[in-house]
Amino acid sequence: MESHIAITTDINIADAYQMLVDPKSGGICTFIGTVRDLNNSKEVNNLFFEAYEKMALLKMEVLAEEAAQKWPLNKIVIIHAIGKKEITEPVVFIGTSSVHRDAAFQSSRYLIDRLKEVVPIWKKETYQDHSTWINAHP
Amino acid sequence: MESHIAITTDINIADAYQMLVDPKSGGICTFIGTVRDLNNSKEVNNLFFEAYEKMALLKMEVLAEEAAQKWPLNKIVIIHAIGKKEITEPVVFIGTSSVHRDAAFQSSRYLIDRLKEVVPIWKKETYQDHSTWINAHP
Amino acid sequence: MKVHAFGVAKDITGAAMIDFPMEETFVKVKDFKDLLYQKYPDLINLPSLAISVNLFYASEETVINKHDEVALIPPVSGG
Amino acid sequence: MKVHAFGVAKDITGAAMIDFPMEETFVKVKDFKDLLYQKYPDLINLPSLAISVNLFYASEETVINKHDEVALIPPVSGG
Repeated sequence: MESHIAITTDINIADAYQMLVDPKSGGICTFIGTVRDLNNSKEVNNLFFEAYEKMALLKMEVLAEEAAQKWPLNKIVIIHAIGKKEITEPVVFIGTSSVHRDAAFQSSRYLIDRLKEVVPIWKKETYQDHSTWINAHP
Repeated sequence: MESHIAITTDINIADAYQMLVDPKSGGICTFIGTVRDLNNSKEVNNLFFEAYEKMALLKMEVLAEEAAQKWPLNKIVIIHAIGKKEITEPVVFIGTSSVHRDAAFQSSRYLIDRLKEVVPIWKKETYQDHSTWINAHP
Repeated sequence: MKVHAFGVAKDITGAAMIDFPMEETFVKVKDFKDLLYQKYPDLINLPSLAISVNLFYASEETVINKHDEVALIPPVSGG
Repeated sequence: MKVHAFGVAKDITGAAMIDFPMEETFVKVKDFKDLLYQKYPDLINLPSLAISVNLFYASEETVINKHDEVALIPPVSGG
């Protein structure tokens, strides 16, 4: 299993996809989190992400290893963006490739769920007139 | 809900992704089927796909409508390749965008499962010394 | 009647479009398949053979007329 | 002891890196948090505040020394 883990200011989807391509894989599942214009009925202007980079990268490595133990995966990509992100921009890219699609779907779902729970990254939402850090997990 | 349904000789992943981007969506799930080097322990040289195009496009439209009735989706992309496809090339691209990731994951999984069951497209596998049409569903 | 054939069914019939002789104006799918199997016995060996009529999967009882768009659909394997 | 602070915890402490006065060489996480809450009472209002020690989430009983890399981890919200 090969994994590519990164924290970056801009996520390039085509590049991230290329890192999942694998001659032994028949299925690639990706999940991309994007900035949406509305959260809890409030109009969002933009998001700002901050990470405890060293620890976040370590946690993401550990999650990739956990996923590789649970499913037969060939490639794993986990990339999170930091900094200011506008509506529709990607903030997180999760991808897995495997021989069959079951493993690819299940592991991608697992990775995004776990990332949201444990990886030390914080989101600040900016609305028309103010901004606030989001407390999501726990 | 907007859908983009196509049968094409080459799938461009970045273009397909762009068609899923949506200001109301926080999650985009994609599944890409790729040619792998081994099937049932046989070394595959390449695949060849043939479609009953008019009917395949109609079925894909119907599947997109079914998914949009089951889940709150903003964008749906279903693209299938035809012609000769080499190892690692994408043969099918499924993608959905939604406010939340649950709907995106579940609908992408539904669409690829149903596509494999009902859409009139046929795959011929070419090995070292011969080739054969694959009878998958039913 | 013009009949489209795909995948392995095309290999058996020898052409992507066959001109299938029909004496009646209307015929049920099950009777059409009987005639088809007489002319192309190898089709019987397929795990399944669906017939589409005007782009929809037909049942055995669906009635075809010679102006319909008919196709032979062996087991699909897309994706 | 140098302590990293992130997100809303950084807003409360006023800096990404605070120099936290420690008399003892070793301190348990729970005692460290008590001292922290005395100095920055607004931290008590957070839904949770985890402490990481050398890049791992620590328990209340984990012992910190002044050379460890310690960070204040308010509820995460990545993804």
